[in-house]
Parts: sequence; structure tokens; C-alpha cells
Amino acid sequence: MLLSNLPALQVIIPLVSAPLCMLLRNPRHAWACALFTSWLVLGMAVMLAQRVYTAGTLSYAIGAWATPWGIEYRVDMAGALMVLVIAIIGALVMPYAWHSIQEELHKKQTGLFYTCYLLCLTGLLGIVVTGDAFNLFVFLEISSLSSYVLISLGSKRRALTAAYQYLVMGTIGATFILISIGLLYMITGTLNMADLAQRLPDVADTRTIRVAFAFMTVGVSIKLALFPLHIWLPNAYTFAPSVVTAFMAATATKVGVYVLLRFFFTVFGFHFSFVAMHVGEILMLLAVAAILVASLVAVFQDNVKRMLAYSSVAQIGYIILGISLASAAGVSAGMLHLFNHALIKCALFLAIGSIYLRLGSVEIHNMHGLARQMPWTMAAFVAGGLSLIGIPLTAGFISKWYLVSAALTAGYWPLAVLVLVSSLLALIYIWRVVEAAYFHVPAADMHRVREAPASMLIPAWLLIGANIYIGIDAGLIINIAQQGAAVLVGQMP
Amino acid sequence: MFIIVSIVILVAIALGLVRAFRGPTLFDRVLAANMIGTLTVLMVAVLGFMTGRPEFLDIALVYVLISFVSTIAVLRVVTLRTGAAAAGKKE
Amino acid sequence: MNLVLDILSWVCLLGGAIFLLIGAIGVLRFPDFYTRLHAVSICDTLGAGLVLLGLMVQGGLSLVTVKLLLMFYFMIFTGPTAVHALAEAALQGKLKPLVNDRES
Amino acid sequence: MSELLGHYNYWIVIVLMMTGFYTVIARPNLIKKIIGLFIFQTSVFILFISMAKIEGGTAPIIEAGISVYSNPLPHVLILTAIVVSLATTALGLALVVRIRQAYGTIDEDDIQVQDEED
Amino acid sequence: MEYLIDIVLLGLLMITGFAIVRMRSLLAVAMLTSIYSLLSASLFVVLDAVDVALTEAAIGAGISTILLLAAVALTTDEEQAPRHTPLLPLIVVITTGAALIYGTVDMPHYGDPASPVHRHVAATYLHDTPGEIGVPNVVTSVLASYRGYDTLGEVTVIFTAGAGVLALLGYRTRRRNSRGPGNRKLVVLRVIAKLFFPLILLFALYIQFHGDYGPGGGFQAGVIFATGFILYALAFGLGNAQRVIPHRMLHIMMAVGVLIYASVGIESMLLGGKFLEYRVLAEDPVTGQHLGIMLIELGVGITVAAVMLIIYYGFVSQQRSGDM
Repeated sequence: MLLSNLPALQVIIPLVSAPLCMLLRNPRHAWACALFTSWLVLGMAVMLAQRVYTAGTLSYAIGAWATPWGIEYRVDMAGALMVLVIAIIGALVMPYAWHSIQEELHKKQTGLFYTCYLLCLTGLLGIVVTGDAFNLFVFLEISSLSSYVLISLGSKRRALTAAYQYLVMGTIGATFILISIGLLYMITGTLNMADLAQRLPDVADTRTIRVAFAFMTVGVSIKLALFPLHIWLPNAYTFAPSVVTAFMAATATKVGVYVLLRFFFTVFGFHFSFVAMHVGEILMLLAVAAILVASLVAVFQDNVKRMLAYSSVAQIGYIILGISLASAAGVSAGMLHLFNHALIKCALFLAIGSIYLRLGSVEIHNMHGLARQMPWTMAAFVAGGLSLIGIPLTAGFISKWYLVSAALTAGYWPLAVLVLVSSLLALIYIWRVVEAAYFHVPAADMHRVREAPASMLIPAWLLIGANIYIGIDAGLIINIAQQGAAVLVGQMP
Repeated sequence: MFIIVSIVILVAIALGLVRAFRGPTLFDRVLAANMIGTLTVLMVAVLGFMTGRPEFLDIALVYVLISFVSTIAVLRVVTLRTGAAAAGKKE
Repeated sequence: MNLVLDILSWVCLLGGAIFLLIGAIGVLRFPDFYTRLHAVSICDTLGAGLVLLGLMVQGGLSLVTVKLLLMFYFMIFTGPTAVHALAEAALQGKLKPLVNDRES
Repeated sequence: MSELLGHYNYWIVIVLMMTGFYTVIARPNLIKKIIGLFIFQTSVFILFISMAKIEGGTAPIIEAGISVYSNPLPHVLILTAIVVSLATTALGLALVVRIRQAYGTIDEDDIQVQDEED
Repeated sequence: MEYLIDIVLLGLLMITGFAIVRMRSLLAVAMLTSIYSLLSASLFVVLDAVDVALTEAAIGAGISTILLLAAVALTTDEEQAPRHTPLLPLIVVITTGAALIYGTVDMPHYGDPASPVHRHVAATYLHDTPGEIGVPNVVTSVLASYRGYDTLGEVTVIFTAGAGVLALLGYRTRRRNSRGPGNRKLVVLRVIAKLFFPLILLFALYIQFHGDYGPGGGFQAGVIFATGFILYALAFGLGNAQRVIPHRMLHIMMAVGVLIYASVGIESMLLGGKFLEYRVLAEDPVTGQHLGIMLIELGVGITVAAVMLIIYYGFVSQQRSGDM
């Protein structure tokens, strides 16, 4: 029973445990519930990935209704990879959360925090495994609404305005997606993605489909913070509680990218998206702008969280750049970077969260000499930073390498230069933190702080370990990414 | 025949809307909104008969309740504001 | 018989519609708020009542008529209550004219 | 001419949608923005329901003697979407109330000024 | 002739929409929003979407408006004039609108029976529902069975909103206030509220269980149920309403509703079916469908009612004086 219902259970388990979590009055119990659920989800995700790896794409008809009539769950290799990313991040973030949340949130809010976290997890997983366009919208809203709440729980008042801004933009994005789904339905009469893919070629030259495509792209681009629709992201990441930032930076925008991939390749099809609509050129332009502008802006930030948030915008640019090449190599490089960046950014934000816990601030000028007081945390930050820059023997290097080679194969040599330049920019902004923490004497009036607790260090270091492991032996993950890309891109020219 | 009645009701709604836009006081707007609520209820009832499926009167019943409750809610807000302002509390 | 009922119902419906229209015109044309209250009342009672009566005649003896009766019952209570609350709130507000609604 | 008659419904709905959209992006007042979102979403609902309409059809509740029904699927989708829109509105307004308590204003420009002073 | 009503209603909606943009008094705008919602609900009736009309009226014109009013009461009524020239927003809006209008050109005509919308999936729903599900209201059968999983997601969305408002606004339990503000002035309202309160709850039950045969179902019933309590709270004060349904109970109800829904799905898995496969719940597949639909609608109703009240309580308890 467990195995045959695995795709559904993957989403149902966190969905059921969210209300259970709310009923628990003791914050510790709520945390335990969320932790247990996250680990269970990870276990199932591993099983799911294994099954997909061996048996190929899984399809699960909810309510046993045949496909275009009922809702279908469909997990292919790319989906399994995404589920795995979300589950890993969730499972690592939860043990970390206890101390951090106890410090940053009001006691009354902690139970609800874990409820909302579980809902967000549910929503993200639901988006990835669903094979139905409208069901995707519903789960997108679950994850978005819960992430608005999670962001607004930050301790500063600006968390509220950040959440509000995200809410308005996110809802506009969701409404655009809804309009697009409406137009698609209007012209094909179906909502199932596979069925849509089958029926779309017949009507591909209608204007309605073009508009639907445009609205879908813009709507999803808001969700994944593609330049210039990224303006909600820096504030949201800066003012959200540390755990939330780490979790969202690693998952929410990535799921957005996944949705974009799904629609470009599976639903609209390669030919329509890239040949008829020229989306590759547009995305490439935006990605280049994102990489350059966001990296430059990041250099001038004094708040490390905000700096990393801008760096996230730039990194999303890399992922989109890979996709915009419209080749199997490019897409697999994009997916590889998606996976690696999730690990890198989560580790960095976890380290920064530890610093915030002890220091109460993440401004660079408050971090002078911090390396002596929190050596493990800072070491984790440096290791993550190196990976972000793309130093060899780290995960960041692998994905940038594949990206550059994909760009060169496609004949875009300036892109290789661009990656190099932006890596230099990354070096500068990471260096600013390192300089402050390692080479500045602490201010005289700075009180001494202790190292972060083990429950917060271990997750960060596990991620760093994974980073280095991938940097040395990336075979498995590259294989998965290439398979995922092959499934998405399909029989490409 | 039903169509005539529903057109008349629509005209009445339009007149009510004009009042709701013009104001001049908030109470005029509430009054107009309340009247539009009543008219909508009647129109839904008539429409049910016009399309030949009058069993959907439940909708009209819900409208009655909803428009009543929202009118009361508006008035509570308004009296609260004036009351609070009278007590010297600046909102 | 049927014809008689039909004619009766049409008369009621038309009469109701006319009263609704009169009420709406009144709401638009009367000079101040308290006078407009009167105009609304004609919609709520006579206009709505006649329309519902006309529909009841159309519905005959069925669940539809029961629902219409229920609606009539609701309306006859909610209408005056709302208008009464409105008048009272306005009285309160007018005495201390602090509801500023300059924009119009 | 038939082109015009065939699509007027959609065109008016698009105008409505854009009215709401404009309110969201052009108005600085936070509550007004939420109202704009509400209008925007409600208009999208009308778009969906318009496409479900079939000429000469009636409500999709099966009854003997009726053969043409309007399409029930968009109705179902919109029922879901209405609830989603309510959830968004409620959350947005709760945020606005908290912002007002924290900043003393609900005007975007004022908030920006205060944020820059921080 | 329906087309005439359709056009007139759309025109009225358009005028209302423009007025909403232009007006500055937020209370007036809130009221116009309610009118807008009511008008669009009537349009839904014209367009045969009776279930949607019911929901839109209850949620859009009812609860949303009340929440808007509560938010305005807690903040401020006057909207400041925009300081920037709205050039960029105008360009964005006109571009978006033009794109959409461009997209309409190839759309099937309004009401066209040959359009793909009516051909593919939907036709099967209409054809198979009597045999497979056995309820006359096809909207209910699609909502609760064919696409029952969407509805689970929808309940989760509402649950999220409830949890979010709780986390943001918290709640304060009020003491029982026998002498609320303006006590004597509320006599008429209180008598009417006493008269109506049980009727509304009864009506909510009717909508809940009649959803198979006519417009209605769990969502609408939950909202109407909550509206009854809101009326009670408006007339008798929040403290008294909170005595009738205490906060802790609302929490439990809100969670239990989702759990009922999900456990129907899990139960069907345990019985060897797929998730939310109701037909395995009973020997006869159609009975199983009936049972499943009834149970999940119950879950939906409980959660929606609880969340609506939690949201309302959350907003109103922010007010230091008075009850709304």
C-alpha cells in the first residue's frame, strides 16, 4: 500500500501533519512533529527517487479517475530530483530551526510557525509532483500563502512590509498564471499537462496560445524572482527569520524554475517555446542582466543577508541562462546548478542565521573579528562562499563548468566571459565578509559571543560536506540531472 | 414579461449606483448599497423564473442575509468611528 | 383559471417593478438623506413584496413558494432593521458631524 | 460584426481586469492595493465563467427534460479560486493592520520614508 | 434576451470598477467593492454558474467586505493622493490589456457550443455523473469527486489563511460584555439577531446537505454559518460570541475539518483504493461516492466556518474599544 501510493503520500503526509501540528500546544511538541514529518518526507523522497530511477516516470491517478478527467500525479526524473532537493533542505533545516526560532519568534507564534512551515513544504512538493495545470495553481497558492506568513514573522517591522510586497507581487503572478491556465483551457478543453501537450500543437498558431504562453512566463517569473521582477526578493530574504530565508532560498525559487521548465518543455513543447516564441533569446538577455546587475548590487550591500539575497538573484540568472541555451546540455547544467545552488545558499544562510542568533545583527561592520569567536560558523561560511564563487573542488565549480561548456558548445563565448566576471564579483562580496571576520580586530565595545549550538552547526556542515563531495565526485548527481533534462527536453533536434 | 421586470430592476440598480457614487455622505452610500442588495435579490429571483429553473432561490435567500449583515457591519464601523471621535480619540 | 392567475401574477410583477423604479428614482432625486430613507422603504416593502407575490403566483404550491415566503419573511424583517440602524447611525453622526466624506 | 458580438464579453472583462490591476500597481495605499487585487481576481473569475456559458444552456444540475447544460468545470475551478482569493485578502489585510500598528501609516510612500530613516 | 442583461450587468460592473479606482474614502470603496461583488454574483447567475454565484455572494460581498471594513476601522479611512504620475503603471496596464485583447481574436465565440471547452473533458462529466456519482449537481460531483484533490488543496489554502491570521494578529479573548457600547441603541438589532441567528444556522445546514441536489455545499455552508455568528457578534458584542464558541474550539474545528477530509482519502487507500477513491468506501460504488462526498463536504464546512470566525475574531479583537 505504501509503495503503490508513494507519489500521493509524499504530499499527503506533510499536509496531514500540519493541522496535527497546530493542535499541539507545546512548542517543543510542534517542533518534534515538524522534524519527524520532514525526515519522513526525506525518506519517502529517497524511495521515490529510487523508484523513478529504476522504473521510469511514475503516474498516479488520484481518486482512480482516468487522466484527463481526474487529477494525475506524475513524477519523472526531473521531478524526483526537485522532490529530493526540497526534502533534503527541509530535513536539514528543521533540526536547525529549534534554537533559531526560539530566539527570533514570540513563544505564541512558534506552534503556528511550524504549521506554516509544513504547509509550505506541502505546497512545494505538490507543485512538483502534480501533472495537472490547475492543481499546480492550488498548491502554488498554498506554498505562497504560507511563505507570506513565514516571512512576516521576522522580528523587524520591515518583515511586515516585505511580506506585504511579496504578497501583492506573488498574487499578481498567481493571477497571471490563472489567466494563462484559463486561456489554455479555453482553447484545448483540458487541464491535464500531458493531454495539453498532445492537443497544443493543433492550435499552436492561434494568438490565444501565444498570449497564454506570455502570461505563464511572466507569472512564473515573478515567483522565481527573475530580473527585473525580483524586487520582492531582497527584502523578503533579508527580514524573514533566518530559517525561513535558508529554506525559501533553497526551495521556493527553485520550484518556480521547475514550473517554468515544466511548461516550456512538457506543456508547450520545445518547438513552440523556443522556435516560435523566441523565449530563449529573451530569457538569455534577462539572465545576463540579472547576473551582472544583481552581482554588482550585492557588492555594495552591508547587510550580509541582503548581499546573499542579491547573490541569489544572480544565481537564478545562471540557472535561467542554462535553460535559455535550449540544449540538453544547457538544461542539465541549469538543473545541476539548481541543485548545487540550493545546497550552497542554504548552507550560507544557515551560517548567517547562526551569526544572527549570537550577534543579533548581520551587518558587516558588526562582524569584525568574529572568526575567533565563532570559528566553525565562519569556516562554514567561507566554505560555502568558495563554492558560491566556483572554486574547483566545490559543487559550485562543477555546475559553472557545465554551464560554460554548454554555452561554448552553443557558440556563445561571451557568456563564458560573463560567468567569469560575475564569479569575480562574487569573490569580492564574499571577501568583504571574510575580511571583516578574519582580518579586522573586534571593536572594543563588542561583547564576546559563543559558538553556535551543535544543532545549528551540524546541518550547515552537512550541507558543506555535500558541497565538497559533489565537488570531488559529481557522477551521480550529474547523471540524475542529465536524465532529468533528457526527460524534459525529450526528442530534441 | 420577466425580462421587462428584470430590465426595470437593472435600471433601478443603475440609479442606485449613481447615488452610491454621488454620496454625499457615507450614509447615502450605505443606503444605496442596501437598496442595490434588495434589488439584486429580486433580480436573482426573477432570473430563476426566467431561465425556467426557479429552484435556485437559495441564492437569493443567501443574498438577503449577506446584504443585511454587511449593512449592519458598515453601520457598526461608522458609529464606532464617530463614537471614538466624539470621545476625543483621534483615529 | 390559469389565465387569471397569469394575469394576476403579471399585474403584481409589473406593479412591483414600478414601485421599485419609483423608489430608485426617489433615492436619486430626494434632497437629503432622511428623505431618501423613505424612498428606500418603498423598495423594501411594497416593491419587493409585490414582485415576490407575483413570483409566488407563478410558482404555485411548491417548495419554490415556500422559499419565496421565507425570503419575504427575511426581507420584511431585515429591511426595516437596516434602515432603522442606518437612521440611528446617521442621527448620531449628524449630531456630531464627524463623518467627513468630502470627496464625492 | 459577428467578431464584435462574439467577443464583447471578453473585452469588457479585460477592461475590468485591467482596472483592478491598475489599482494594485498605481495606488500607494495598502488597503486600496488589496481592493485592486480583489477586483482583478473577481474579473478573472468572470472570464472563466464566461467561457463556461453555452448558448441556450442552463445551470449544470441534471434534471429530466433538459439536455443542454453549461460547462461545470470552470465553475469548479472558480469555486476554488474564490476561496484562494479570500485567503489572500484576509492575509493581506492582516498584514496591513500589523503594518499600521508598526508604522502608523498605510501609505506606501510614507512607509518608504520611514524605512530609509531606519 | 439574456445577452441584454449580461451586457447591462457588465456595463454596471465597469462603472463600479472605475468608481472604485477614483474614490478616496476607503469606507465608500469598501462598500462599492461589496456592490461590485454582488453584481458579479448576479452575472454568474445569468451565466448559469449558480454555485459560483452563491459562493461569490457569501464570500465576496459578505466576508471579504466585512474584513475590509474591519481593516479600515483599524487603520484609516482617507486615502492620500498618489504622489507620482502613474505613467509606468499605465503603460504596464495598457500593454497587458492589449496583449489580452490580442489573444481574444482567436478565441471561440462567447457561448459557442462547438468550442473545445464544451467538447472534451466537460462533456464526459455531464454525461457520466448520473451513473458514476449519482448526484444531480454536476458541480458538486466534479468538485468533490473527479477533482476532489483540488478541493483538498483549497481547504488547505483556507487553513493556511487561518493559521496565518492567527500568527499575525493573535487573539485576545474578551470578557463577557453585557453592557457593550451603545447598548440601548442596539435593542432592535438584538431582537432581530436573536430571531435570525437560529434561522441562519438552520439555513447553513440546509445548504450543507442540499449541495448534491442544488447550489451549495461545504464552502457556502461554512461561510453562512460563520456569517450567523458574525451577526451575533455584531449585535451582542465579541465577548459574548466568544463565549458561544471559544477560541480553542475553533482551533480544533479548523484542524479537524482538514483531517476529516484527508482521512477519507487515507481510509480509501487503506481499503485498497487510490487516494480519495470513494467508491471503495462502501460495497456499492455509488453509495461509496455518496458517503465520501458527504464526509468531505462536512470536513470542508467545519474548516471554513472555523477559519472565517478565527479571521473575524482576529481582526475585531485588535480593536481596543467597541466590537467592530
